[in-house]
Amino acid sequence: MDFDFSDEQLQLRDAVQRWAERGYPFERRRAIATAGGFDAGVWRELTDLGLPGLTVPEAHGGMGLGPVEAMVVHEALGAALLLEPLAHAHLASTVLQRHASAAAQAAWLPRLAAGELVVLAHVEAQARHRWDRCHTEARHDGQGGVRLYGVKHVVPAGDHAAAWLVPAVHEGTLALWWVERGAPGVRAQGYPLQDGSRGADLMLDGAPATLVTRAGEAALAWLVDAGIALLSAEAVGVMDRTLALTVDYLQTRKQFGVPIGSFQALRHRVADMKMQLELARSMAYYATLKLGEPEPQRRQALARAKVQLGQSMRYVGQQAVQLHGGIGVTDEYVVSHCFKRLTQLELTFGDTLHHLAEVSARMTDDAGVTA
Amino acid sequence: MDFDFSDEQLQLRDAVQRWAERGYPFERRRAIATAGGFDAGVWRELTDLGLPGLTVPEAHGGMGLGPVEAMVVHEALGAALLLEPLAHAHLASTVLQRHASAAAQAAWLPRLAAGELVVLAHVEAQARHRWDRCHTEARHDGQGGVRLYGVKHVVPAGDHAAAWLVPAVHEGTLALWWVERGAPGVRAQGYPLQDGSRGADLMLDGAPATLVTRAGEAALAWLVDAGIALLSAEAVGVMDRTLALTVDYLQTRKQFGVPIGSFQALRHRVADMKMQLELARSMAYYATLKLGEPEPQRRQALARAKVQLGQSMRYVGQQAVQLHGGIGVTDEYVVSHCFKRLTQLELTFGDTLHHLAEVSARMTDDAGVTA
Amino acid sequence: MDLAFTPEELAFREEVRGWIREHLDPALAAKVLGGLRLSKDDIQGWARTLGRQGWLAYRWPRAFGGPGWSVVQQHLFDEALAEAGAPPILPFGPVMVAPVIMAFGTPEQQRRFLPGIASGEVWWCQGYSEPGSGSDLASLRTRAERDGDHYIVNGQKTWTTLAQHADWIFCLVRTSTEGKPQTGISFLLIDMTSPGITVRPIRLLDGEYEVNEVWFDNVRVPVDNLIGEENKGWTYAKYLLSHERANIADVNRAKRELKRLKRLAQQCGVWDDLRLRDAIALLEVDIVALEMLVLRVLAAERSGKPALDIAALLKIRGSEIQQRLSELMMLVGGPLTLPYLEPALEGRWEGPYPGGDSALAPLAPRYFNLRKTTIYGGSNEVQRNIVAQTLLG
Amino acid sequence: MDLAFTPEELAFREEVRGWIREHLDPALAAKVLGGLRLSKDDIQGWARTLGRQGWLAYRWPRAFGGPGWSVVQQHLFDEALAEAGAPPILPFGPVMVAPVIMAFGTPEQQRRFLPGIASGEVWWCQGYSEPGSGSDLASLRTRAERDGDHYIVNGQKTWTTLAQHADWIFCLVRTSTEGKPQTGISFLLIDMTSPGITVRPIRLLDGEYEVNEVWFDNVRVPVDNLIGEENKGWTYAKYLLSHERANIADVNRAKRELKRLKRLAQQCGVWDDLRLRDAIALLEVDIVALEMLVLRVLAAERSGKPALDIAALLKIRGSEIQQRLSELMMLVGGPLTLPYLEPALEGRWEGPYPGGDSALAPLAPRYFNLRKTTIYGGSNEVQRNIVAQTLLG
Repeated sequence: MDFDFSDEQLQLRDAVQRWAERGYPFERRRAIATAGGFDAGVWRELTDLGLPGLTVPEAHGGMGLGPVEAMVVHEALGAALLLEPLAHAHLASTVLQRHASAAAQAAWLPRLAAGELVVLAHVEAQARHRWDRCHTEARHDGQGGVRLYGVKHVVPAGDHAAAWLVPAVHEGTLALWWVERGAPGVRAQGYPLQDGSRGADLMLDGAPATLVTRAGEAALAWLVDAGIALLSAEAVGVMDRTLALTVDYLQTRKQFGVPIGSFQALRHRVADMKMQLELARSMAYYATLKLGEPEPQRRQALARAKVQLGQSMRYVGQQAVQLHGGIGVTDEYVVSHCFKRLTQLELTFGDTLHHLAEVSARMTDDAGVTA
Repeated sequence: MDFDFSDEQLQLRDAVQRWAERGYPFERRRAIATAGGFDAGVWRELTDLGLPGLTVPEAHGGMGLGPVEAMVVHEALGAALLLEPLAHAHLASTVLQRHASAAAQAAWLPRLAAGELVVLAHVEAQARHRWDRCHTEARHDGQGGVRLYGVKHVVPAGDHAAAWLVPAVHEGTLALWWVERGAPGVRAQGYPLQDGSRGADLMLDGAPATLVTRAGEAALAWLVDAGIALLSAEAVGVMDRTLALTVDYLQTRKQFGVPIGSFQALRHRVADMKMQLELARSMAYYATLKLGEPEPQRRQALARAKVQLGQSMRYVGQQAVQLHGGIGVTDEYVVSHCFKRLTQLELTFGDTLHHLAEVSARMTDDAGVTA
Repeated sequence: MDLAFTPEELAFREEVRGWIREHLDPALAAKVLGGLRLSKDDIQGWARTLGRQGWLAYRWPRAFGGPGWSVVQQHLFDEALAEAGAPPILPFGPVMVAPVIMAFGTPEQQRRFLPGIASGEVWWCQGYSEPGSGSDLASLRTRAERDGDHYIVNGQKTWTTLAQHADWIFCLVRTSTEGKPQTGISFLLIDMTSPGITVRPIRLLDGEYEVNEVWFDNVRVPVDNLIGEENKGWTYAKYLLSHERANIADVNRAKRELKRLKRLAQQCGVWDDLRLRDAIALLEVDIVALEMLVLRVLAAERSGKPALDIAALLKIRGSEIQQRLSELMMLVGGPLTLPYLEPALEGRWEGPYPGGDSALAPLAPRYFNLRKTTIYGGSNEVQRNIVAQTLLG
Repeated sequence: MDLAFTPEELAFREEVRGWIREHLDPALAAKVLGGLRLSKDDIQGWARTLGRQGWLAYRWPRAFGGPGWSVVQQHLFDEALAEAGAPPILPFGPVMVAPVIMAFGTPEQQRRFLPGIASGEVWWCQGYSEPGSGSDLASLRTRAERDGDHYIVNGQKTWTTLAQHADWIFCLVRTSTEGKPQTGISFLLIDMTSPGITVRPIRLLDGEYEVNEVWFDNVRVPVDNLIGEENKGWTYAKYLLSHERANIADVNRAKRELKRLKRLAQQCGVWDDLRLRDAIALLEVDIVALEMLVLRVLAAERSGKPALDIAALLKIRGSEIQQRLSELMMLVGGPLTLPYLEPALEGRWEGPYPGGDSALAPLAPRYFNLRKTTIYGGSNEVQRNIVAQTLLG
């Protein structure tokens, strides 16, 4: 049992933090959001840091690092409110390593490491948080290939991606497919999302697709769980910054001749924010460290994590805005962007009630982290 | 729309409050609780005030008053933390008027008005808050009569009652029966309840019973709803006193050289208690005024009321103890008795989750008190 | 004790409902019921329609040109407006400045200002908050110095709602620095077209421009525009604050939004999801309890007895319920509430919407926007201070 | 980063589990696991059993006769005790006064007092709170005046847990009224058999006698019983308060009680009731998160890095979870938790129990009793003050 970071992990964190502080100030983020929510220049800088290839094996040109390193990176980038969907690079990398053939890995993983953007496109209409309710179909094209028909929504930076990982039902089974940008029958329609980042509808009308794995359910289950772990780390970064902003504001802002941080009711609210942050951080560790468990234990653990994170994000975000007062609801000040980011993360990879239902359904006689 | 009390109602309230202040101080209540939880002397005094016959028609020797007067009385007695189950006198009176034959009413109502204690015995094992899960059976005795077999629990002052209203299944249908004290096959085993009042197991082993009504489901539904209305009024009285005690304590108790009522975090807690009290009071009015509606609307309204009351009682009770600190968890000081009373009322006639399920199941497109 | 309205009250309600059906453009009502952004014309057009009927100033006594309705009638009218999807009546003119002019203005001021408010022709905004004074309003620093028949006003107001559309602003200004901060404040009406006024809209977190910064740079205001006495403005402001009671809870809008939440739950296929359904049921109970609280206040006012002193409770509960309604709507909508498409927020979306249902578009922005309700009009922390003060001293 | 215990740690856990299985009377464990009242003998008998093994003082270093376990071993031992249903180890001797004696006592005091604590022979209680000083501990007024080789102690303590069974009490007493209130306090050990001591048990809301009032009327205490220096007692008390860390959350007992809650839900037929089940699931998440927080603190302590400064968070969260567990148990039990039958609370019930299941008997009293957890040991309000102070200054 050990929750210390290694020196290498700390160095990685410092490098990412340094980049974020210098390279991703709030003003640049605002400009990117205004311009649409995704910046190719930022993505190149992240690539220069090696981050899209963080979890790609060294043999394929990546850094060959694992989930703890990914957590460290995403926490630091969460604090910077990064708009670009770096998490999806790791999701793609790990799902390919778990599920794709050696040949496919050799073809695709180097592209990830080189900074080609690959994102998961799994959100559909009428499904809410149920990724298994998939209406996209994969049909034989009669020439030995397979083509996809369907629409995916809220695909992160989906109109900037070089390729997409797409769940689609093939012969009655959910499978995972690789779709290339520029292929016929593929169209991505981009739009901004609530937090300023970029989303897209991915419209597949006979899009040629390469099979990643027929075990689509298992692959998607992995993607959601790994996504929750990364999201949890990111959320901790956002909340850390949100709390720091709030503490700073309460120490600075005066009313009735004293800093408002002297009012006990507000002080206790800050204490409760700290509580939610530390519970969330604890569960972000838990999420990351449980990713390697067999599926049922992993799913139980990641559902638990998302329930805690969801509650923490809502509380910290709402209270930060409330304690800031008027300035908290403006677009001009950073705290409302933290709040919106936290809200969007709450709705990503299943919301709190969705995962509470999972925890509830999977509940056993047992209890606790250690049996 | 009118929420004022009439002069007569105010006089009634004053009379009950006067009795409570002079006749039912905390010391007497404590002595009664220690002695078992029911005092025949108190019951006689309540009878002298005409209270058991409050809702019995004047033709049968009662005061002929209605649910608003019952509310007024029960709020006042709630503040006194009355141990004796006066609510059951009103439940018996109204259910007989709604469901019993004229002859039965002529036989039984005067006895209620004269102060004979009649209580509802409807709680069974393995049923929790589902009064319709009734395992007590009513069987023909072969001599034209009917005898009951079963056990009822937590019957208020059940071992002091002159008669019991007992739901039992007869020929596949839930019916309501009248069982007399002293009849063969009837045994009541008394015990104290958590709040100091008296409960009993009522054991029926071939107890002769007189039919009140074959429409047992409707009668029980009425009893539960009318019980919730009375309980709500009583709870408002308890909470009113609980808040007053808490305010008084915060103004008096000093720490760090100042009254603890000067600490903002505690002040806001008191504000939230006041909120819960006023919401509860509003819903107690609503409960009482909706009793006359047809069954579906009545059930919906009373379920809503109990959900609000349940939440208010829990919050006010818990916070009162917390704000009192150590003295709040002693048996010696009155506030813990308020808390226990509120807890017991929360578990009576269906708890909050039970009635939330009812509200949820009966939810329509509509909203609000007035359409 | 009685929960029912009188037959006369019910007849009144039917009458106003009928009138609203006749006069409210269904397309406009659909925007309101769908939570879309409203334009200046949407709001002012409807205000003028009401004004022509003499109902914009529906809380005013007859003596000042109001309909002279009882508090219950006012409530029923408000309910009818809300359920029909009428655009909101902005309170700054008819509800806020008008009662002050009625109570403390000269007959000349009353003749000059009240008709434009009642007709909906003149758009008012409120100049109270300043960058340094939020909850601590009395610390305001915008100053008005006497110069002959004029005040010269200098300073800055902020959070000024919809000032970008306003013709007039009523301001608290400092006319003296002696004594307690409260004693040197005056209540001044200022023409927004006066030279020296600059308005900067502030973009809010949902992308709307709803509040503004307003700068005063040597703005000349005739002394005729002073309400009441110099340095007594704090008294008038407190009168104004105490004037609004039951409506502060906004329960009629909460009822309408609850219906919308239920419709959304059906549309999104989660009406039978026990967890979301229970959350809605709990909120239904909250709203019924709030409405009962409001009705108690109304009944007390109508019966002429001392009104229940629970305005602060109404503000706290009403705002929390509004927030929870918007939160649940967003949760019901799920991940498809994430696209932020401004045309869809204004009802101008064409073509297929992500996920197929553009009704989801306003849900997240509304959730974001309504965080303001526990902040403005005296934050809920200040309201809890008030409640506690009443109880504990 | 690693969530697993080492093989050595796991082997240690198996060893202590095995030992507990051998030495803990199943009837006694059943009382604990059923939430029944424990007698003095139940508690002290088990303490002596642990004492004979050298494990009562399981957090002590070897130098003072402890086993010298790592913080992780201590945690695993605590977990094994909790899950097996061992009676609680009262903290007053081994966890509270002993570390103070180790740190500030003379070698003579250490020889005199520590063995009796480690063996479980001597029952200690804590004399801190007074009627006028709860959260404001420094305002205490019990005074000790020097008279030759003795102090003469006069005053009153209250909320003294299980003082009715105690052999010794460690007290904060006032030896000076000069300077700040904190500066005139001394730390004194007092023999409970001393003439002039009166103990009055206070009946608590659940009917138990768990705390007491203790009066001191000219009680003569040898100066040898003073710990450290006169007037420095506040320093030692603060040391004591800072000594307890991870265990303050009581997460191992929470895990055990969660299992009990789940068993009760099955017994009462509500394991498949979605609403109660979700409430239990939410609490399961709370407990996992609390355990992770505790494990982080342990790991930080073990690695010798500056410990996470979150003891106050552990106290707040741990106590709230204990309360919620007891609340849900009562709600699961339903109306049949209402009979208050004292024999059943002590495991002495005979014959049929109302509703058939005497396991429901302790649920409501436990719910009542545990309201104390957010009050004692520094109320949760005080804990939130501490957290805020760390963040905001």
